[in-house]
Amino acid sequence: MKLELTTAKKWIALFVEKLENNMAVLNELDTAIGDGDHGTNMKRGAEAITAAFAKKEPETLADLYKTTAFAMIQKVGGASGPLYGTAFLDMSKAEKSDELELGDLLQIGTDGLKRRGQSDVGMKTMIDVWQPVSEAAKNNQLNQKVIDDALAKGKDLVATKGRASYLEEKSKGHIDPGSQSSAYLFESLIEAIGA
Amino acid sequence: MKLELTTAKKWIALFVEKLENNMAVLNELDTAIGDGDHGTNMKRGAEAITAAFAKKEPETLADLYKTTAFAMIQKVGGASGPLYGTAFLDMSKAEKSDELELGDLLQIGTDGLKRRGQSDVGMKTMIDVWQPVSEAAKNNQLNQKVIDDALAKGKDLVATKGRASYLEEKSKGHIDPGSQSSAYLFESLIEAIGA
Amino acid sequence: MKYGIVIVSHSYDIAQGVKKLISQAAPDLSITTAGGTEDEEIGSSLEKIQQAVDDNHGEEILAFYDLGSSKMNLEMLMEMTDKKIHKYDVALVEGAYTAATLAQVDSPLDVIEKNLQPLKIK
Amino acid sequence: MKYGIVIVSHSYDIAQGVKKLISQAAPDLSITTAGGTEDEEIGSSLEKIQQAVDDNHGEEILAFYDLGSSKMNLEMLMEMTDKKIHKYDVALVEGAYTAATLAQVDSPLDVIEKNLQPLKIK
Ligand SMILES: Nc1ncnc2c1ncn2[C@@H]1O[C@H](COP(=O)(O)OP(=O)(O)O)[C@@H](O)[C@H]1O
Ligand SMILES: Nc1ncnc2c1ncn2[C@@H]1O[C@H](COP(=O)(O)OP(=O)(O)O)[C@@H](O)[C@H]1O
Ligand SMILES: [Mg+2]
Ligand SMILES: [Mg+2]
Ligand SMILES: [Mg+2]
Ligand SMILES: [Mg+2]
Repeated sequence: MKLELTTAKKWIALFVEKLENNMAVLNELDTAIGDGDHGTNMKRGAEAITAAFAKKEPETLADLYKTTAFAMIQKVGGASGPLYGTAFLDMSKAEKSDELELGDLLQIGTDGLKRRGQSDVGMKTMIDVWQPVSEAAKNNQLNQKVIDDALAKGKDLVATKGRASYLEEKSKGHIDPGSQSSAYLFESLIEAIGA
Repeated sequence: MKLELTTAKKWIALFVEKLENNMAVLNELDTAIGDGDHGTNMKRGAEAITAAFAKKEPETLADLYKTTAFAMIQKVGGASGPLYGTAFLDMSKAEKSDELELGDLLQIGTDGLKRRGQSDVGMKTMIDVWQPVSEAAKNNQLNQKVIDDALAKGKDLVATKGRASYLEEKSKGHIDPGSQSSAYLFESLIEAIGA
Repeated sequence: MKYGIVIVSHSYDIAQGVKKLISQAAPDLSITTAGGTEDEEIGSSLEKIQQAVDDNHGEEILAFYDLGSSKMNLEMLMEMTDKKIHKYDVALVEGAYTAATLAQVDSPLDVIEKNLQPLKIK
Repeated sequence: MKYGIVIVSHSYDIAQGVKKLISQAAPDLSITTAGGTEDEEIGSSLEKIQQAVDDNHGEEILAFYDLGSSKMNLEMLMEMTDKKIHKYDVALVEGAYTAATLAQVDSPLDVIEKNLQPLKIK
């Protein structure tokens, strides 16, 4: 399947809403294995997205992703800024050239994360959500269970990238904050598609 | 020979005078191969010595060296603070137990520098002045030429300790600022003994 | 001068402090900083890095950073700018001091890099 | 808590910045600083180090420094105090961050030191 502009707009709007409602949850997760700011960072990003859309309503998918990317890059202030920013920027560039299948689009975003973070699956980062979600989407099987499973699997990992990696073994048993915000992103996507 | 208290007081007083008159020279030497503050640091130390003596005139050699040490430690602010401070503190401690021969006294100071700086001769530091001066004094042959030779020899060394060591080969051909201030110290000693 | 130095830190204070510290040993060098977020909180800002690079007078930039997002934002900028930036995965304070001291006396890049090598920790 | 952290830097700003940075990741840790000379110039002060050690609530101190005289003054203090101080010859910012993160979750000293080992550069 391919995303329509209206569906994609709904996607991002729902993501923004979830970020604004769950700032405390994300901060708490980040307090356990990081510096406690992921919720605050993402909320700042969410507000910047809203502000950017209010200034100029995106007219194409490429526009939508690019505006989202720039808001994150400019306002987040933590690692999640350049990470989400690169994912959405790469998705925007790819949408420029051709209409992408959803699974391919998300894989491009995932590859952007890997490049920016110099990281891969299994390191207890948001990539552990993005990668299985991209694969499920490629097989037209993206659903809530895919996300829940990814979060559960990531919880048991030992972090080897990002701030949680300083904790080594002690990072085990905690949900990675960036994985949780990514879960919100893809839950929003499922809701937008289903609506 | 052994130093009398009056001679030793004259020694330190002359050293203070030279430091106050040569701040710019020492800063310039430190600008070439360091951070440019050795003159300012030593002048601050010199003023602190004067202030400490004004507050309480030292009554023994141990007192004199200890007061000098503390003034340097508290006020210099650069590496030369703990270095001169340790040298004089060790000399003070040694004077407490017995009346030392000048050469042995200076060797104790030199050993203090080595301990504090984790350094030795040949690293282009003040030790390259203190060590030959201590040896000459042990042989009752301390004179201006010993100091001049030490400075000249140190000039051609490549620094391996202190800030000048960052410059590697480029530290060659410059006089080490701490060696120059140590030259003032021992010129003052020769003058005090001769007077 | 040939090389300028850019300091990227999560903290405004660290960036300022490193600049002051290394300026003493390298008074003629162009040293610019990107410390903290837009509002001087702990974090990093691509815009500040961009500004620090733009404001730097060095023909080429030697760049130093502290943690995670400082690095990612710096790399992001490197993909966006035409200026030649050398990024070093070394101890921030100690690496910047070493590079500044050597750049101040016009040491060539290979000498600077040889001296940074033992400070590589990232 | 068992361990407290002391930051010794030539710069008041660096010391403050490192404290702020690592406090975020280790909010329950006692972190005290000795930055710059008595009058906040670039340099170091034995008195400030003494104060930072006295003010620290850790049973034992993990100490980090930047350059030359910070190290010498710290060692001088270690000869004078009864408090148990562990001094690490590691990258200042990165080392302090690593130690703070681990001390915050009550990691034992051998784990902290194992993680500091790769950051040894002095
Ligand atoms: N190198 C990396 N690769 C992939 N993801 C990363 C990397 N570093 C951090 N992350 C993600 O970023 C999240 C942290 O974001 P945030 O708290 O906003 O940034 P910071 O760690 O700078 O405070 C982590 O939970 C993790 O998912
Ligand atoms: N490790 C060391 N061992 C012996 N002497 C040293 C050492 N480090 C520095 N010095 C001496 O200290 C002098 C520099 O003093 P100063 O400029 O006051 O301190 P700083 O280098 O902290 O600015 C050098 O010229 C050198 O003689
Ligand atoms: Mg965080
Ligand atoms: Mg953060
Ligand atoms: Mg100096
Ligand atoms: Mg100095």
